[in-house]
Amino acid sequence: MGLMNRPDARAVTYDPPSQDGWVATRLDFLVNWARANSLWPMPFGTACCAIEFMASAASRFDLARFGMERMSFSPRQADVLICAGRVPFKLAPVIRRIWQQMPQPKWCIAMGACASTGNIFDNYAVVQGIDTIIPVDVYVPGCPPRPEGLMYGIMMLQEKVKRERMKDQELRHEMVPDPTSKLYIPPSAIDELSEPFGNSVHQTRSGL
Amino acid sequence: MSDGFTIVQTGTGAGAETPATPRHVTHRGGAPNPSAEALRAHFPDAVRQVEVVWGETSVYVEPARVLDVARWLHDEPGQRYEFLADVTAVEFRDPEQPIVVVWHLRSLALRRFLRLKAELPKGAPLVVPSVWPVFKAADWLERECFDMFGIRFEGHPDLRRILMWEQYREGFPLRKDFPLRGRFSRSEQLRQALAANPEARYSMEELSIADAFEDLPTEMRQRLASGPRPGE
Amino acid sequence: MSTGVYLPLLMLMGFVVANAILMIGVSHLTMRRRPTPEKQQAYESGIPALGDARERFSVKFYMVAMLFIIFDIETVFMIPWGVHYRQLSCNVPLGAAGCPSGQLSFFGLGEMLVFMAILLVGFVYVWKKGALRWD
Amino acid sequence: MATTKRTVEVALATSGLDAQGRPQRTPLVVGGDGSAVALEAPPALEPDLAGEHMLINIGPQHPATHGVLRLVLELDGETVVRCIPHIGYLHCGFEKLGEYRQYNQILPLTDREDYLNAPGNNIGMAMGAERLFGIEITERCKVLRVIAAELSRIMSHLVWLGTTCIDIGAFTPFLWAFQERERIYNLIEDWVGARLTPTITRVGGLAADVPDGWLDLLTNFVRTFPRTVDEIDRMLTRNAIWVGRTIGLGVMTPEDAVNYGLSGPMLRASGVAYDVRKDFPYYDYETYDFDVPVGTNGDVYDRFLVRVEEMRQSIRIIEQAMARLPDGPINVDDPRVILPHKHKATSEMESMIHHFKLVMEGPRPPAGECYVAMESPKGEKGYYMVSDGTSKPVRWRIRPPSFVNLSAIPRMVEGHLLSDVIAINASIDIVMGEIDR
Repeated sequence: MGLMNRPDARAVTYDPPSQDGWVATRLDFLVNWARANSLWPMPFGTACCAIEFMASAASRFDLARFGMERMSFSPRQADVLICAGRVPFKLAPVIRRIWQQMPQPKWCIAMGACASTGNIFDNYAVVQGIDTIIPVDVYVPGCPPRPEGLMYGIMMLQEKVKRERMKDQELRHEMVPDPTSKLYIPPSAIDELSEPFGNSVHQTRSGL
Repeated sequence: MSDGFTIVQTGTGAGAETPATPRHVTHRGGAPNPSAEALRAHFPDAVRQVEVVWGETSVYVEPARVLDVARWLHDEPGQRYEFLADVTAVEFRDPEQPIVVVWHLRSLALRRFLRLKAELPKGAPLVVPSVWPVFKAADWLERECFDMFGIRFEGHPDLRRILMWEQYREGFPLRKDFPLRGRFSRSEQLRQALAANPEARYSMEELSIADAFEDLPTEMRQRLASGPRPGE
Repeated sequence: MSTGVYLPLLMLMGFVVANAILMIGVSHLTMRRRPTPEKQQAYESGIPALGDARERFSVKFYMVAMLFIIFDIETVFMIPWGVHYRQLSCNVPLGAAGCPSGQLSFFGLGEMLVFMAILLVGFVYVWKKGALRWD
Repeated sequence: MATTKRTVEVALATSGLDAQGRPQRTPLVVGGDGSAVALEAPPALEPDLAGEHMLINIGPQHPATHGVLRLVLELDGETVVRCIPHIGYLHCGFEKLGEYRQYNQILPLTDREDYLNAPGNNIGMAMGAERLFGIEITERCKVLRVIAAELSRIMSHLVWLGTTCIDIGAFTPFLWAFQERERIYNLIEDWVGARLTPTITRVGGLAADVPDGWLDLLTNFVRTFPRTVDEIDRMLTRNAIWVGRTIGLGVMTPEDAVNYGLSGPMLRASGVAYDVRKDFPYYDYETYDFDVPVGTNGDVYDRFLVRVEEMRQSIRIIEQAMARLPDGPINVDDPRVILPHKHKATSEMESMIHHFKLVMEGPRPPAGECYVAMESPKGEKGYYMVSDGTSKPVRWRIRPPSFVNLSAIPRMVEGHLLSDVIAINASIDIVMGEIDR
């Protein structure tokens, strides 16, 4: 649900029983407004996207305008895990552990093509997208995404936060990985997600 | 606080070449590095062949004698190759060709560049003497070469995997028979990565340091005490 | 009248305590606890921590901490002394700010010097005993 | 053979088990002549007063490790007794990917490997490929590459300066440094279109020629940039906190520095004046007039001074390069490597064949190998390529300077305090992408 294709503002649906009362919506609005405008990022910066993340946090593309200049390097005070950069398999348990140690409510932005889908590193060493490890809310394309691209992703996340309702129960569930395989989505889904696509399908070795 | 070291200039040795941008380098048969002749004279049996490709001299050396050659090049006042730039290996595409271990050496005093090569036939176990006693720089370079190619360096103090995690099962990634996307399926790779048990993140040294040995679960303690050294 | 002076002080203390209790209490009541085994473990840069933090430290750290407390309280005593230094330096109990000429005495200063001398003896003793030696 | 503490240590840890089945370990220290000497308990304190050693992780996710480096430290109180670095947390198989790509496709890989010095890496890789093909590039391309390499050096030193200042506690230089970086980003963006991963070069030439008016922007940058360097210099060089935190830390003697394979500012700060641009020059660097800053104490403070001075020298080189920038083509007109011009490809038969072969197969160098080194901001960056005549290299090896520089960290860190570990680690200017490849 990007910013562009908002539902048609003129059409108004009015169905009192199914919607919350005045108090609940105002409380939701207050809580969501406070959360959306003070998301403390946990910059899980691994590679080139981390440098672009630092550039967007510096003075020209100021992240402070979104209330995000307070970088919390410990998961205990973090709201958003911004995975900036590629995640090799050796780092997979680390990012999984940090995500589990973040208190609810928490969101995740996969910044850059490497974090979203493994990018050009379709090989033995790199996780093909961190959504096979942790649930991701916003994917920011680009290699590295321009600071404006990251901010658009942040604005979409703020939009998502403002749309949450406290009463809907299945929002804040802790991810429970399967005890034996430690995967939180079925292996078939991981294989299908990590299927090579685009140029990396025909990475033939034999030099012509 | 020492009042500072004396500055070591480069190119001060006798016969040091004047620095100039190489122009029109011929493909084969340029002027060989004078050290190659000196090596052939000093180690007639160890030096097999000398070739000059794109202006760089490569000396093929007997694998067993690499440490003596390196020590001689390092200590000999006429050579003074004190800078080890790189230790790596090359595996060619056709299976018969042996794996070549390559050492890049520089003499800062004489401004010379030399490449030592040792051919390891594929049938025999891939073992080469480590040059770590002479060049401390070789420590991690050789560990990476072991991690990527499976070449064991004798005399290396702490030969463990350095880039992959120590319990990495899939083999040696840079070998030509290792598929690009790894041998296992993606979910299997992820499962192994996530399930790497805690002690995989700590080497034996650290466990002994932390005297945390009794904190570990009992079954892990037996495995650690009796199990094979990871990376063996 | 005398309690009037302290009323604002008590109100301030009350407000501070209430504020603290409110902040912790309300968030404690409204929060939904979702403990998971990983969340309970210690965070050590993403790696499972080994060994525990309550190791036995060398004694020199505690020595320095204790000595700091002693000499810090010494400076705390200097503050009220500094405020009333002028009264202490006059034989006559003073209403106004000035001290009538001729009545100047160094009782206040002497009193503090004695206090500091006593602590100086303690400091020299500690120094010679080697408690401050670090390596 | 001189055994050091690690050899004996590991052997002891694996074989010697004491009564309760716990590994027996007597801490050993490298003696003066390299022999292992048992470390007896410090005599001053009674044995039962000695504290136990603590093992902490400055792990992959840490604000001060400049990426995903993990240092396991054994601490006695605050002093570091032993440091065991673990790397590989950003290993993405670059060298394996290189064997599956043509030479022009490898260039984008070099952007992402050492992402602070992307233009510099592209130039190094292109230089290696051109040596493998035996091509001489045009004069204009040579001078433009020198300008791009020096701009990239300034960019990399600015990020190092910013992050090191944050590690040691000063935040404002980070913002000044990134403000200057944004101005260089604008220059490179006008030139090639991308900010951080520009892939400026192609085998045999450049991706694009410099747009007109670009040189005025560059002149403006070159005129105003030294002011910021002086500002940062004035703020830090005689700053009591900065000097107090950096002098005397992580000292490396010249012999050790060369033996451990250090290169670049790390080596020059220890007093060895080795600079690839001066000793094994490329692109006519011997005709440029610039000096190589060399320190004499080999500590963190000297590395800071060397890098700040290097930024000023880069400005001098850029000025001379702009003065001598000739006109003319930027690509060599060798059909084996560079695509022929559009209208020639559609009109002449021979150009069409070249066009087709280049697009389908990519350029194919003759069989051979070459090791090409360039002076990257971290040290001697080498590309060793072995080709067997096909369009994809048999082996594409990167000689990573910060990998070898970092391998000396146990030697530099042991004996210092915990907070010095952060300062020393920052002074090595490590980039994990290049270390783990």
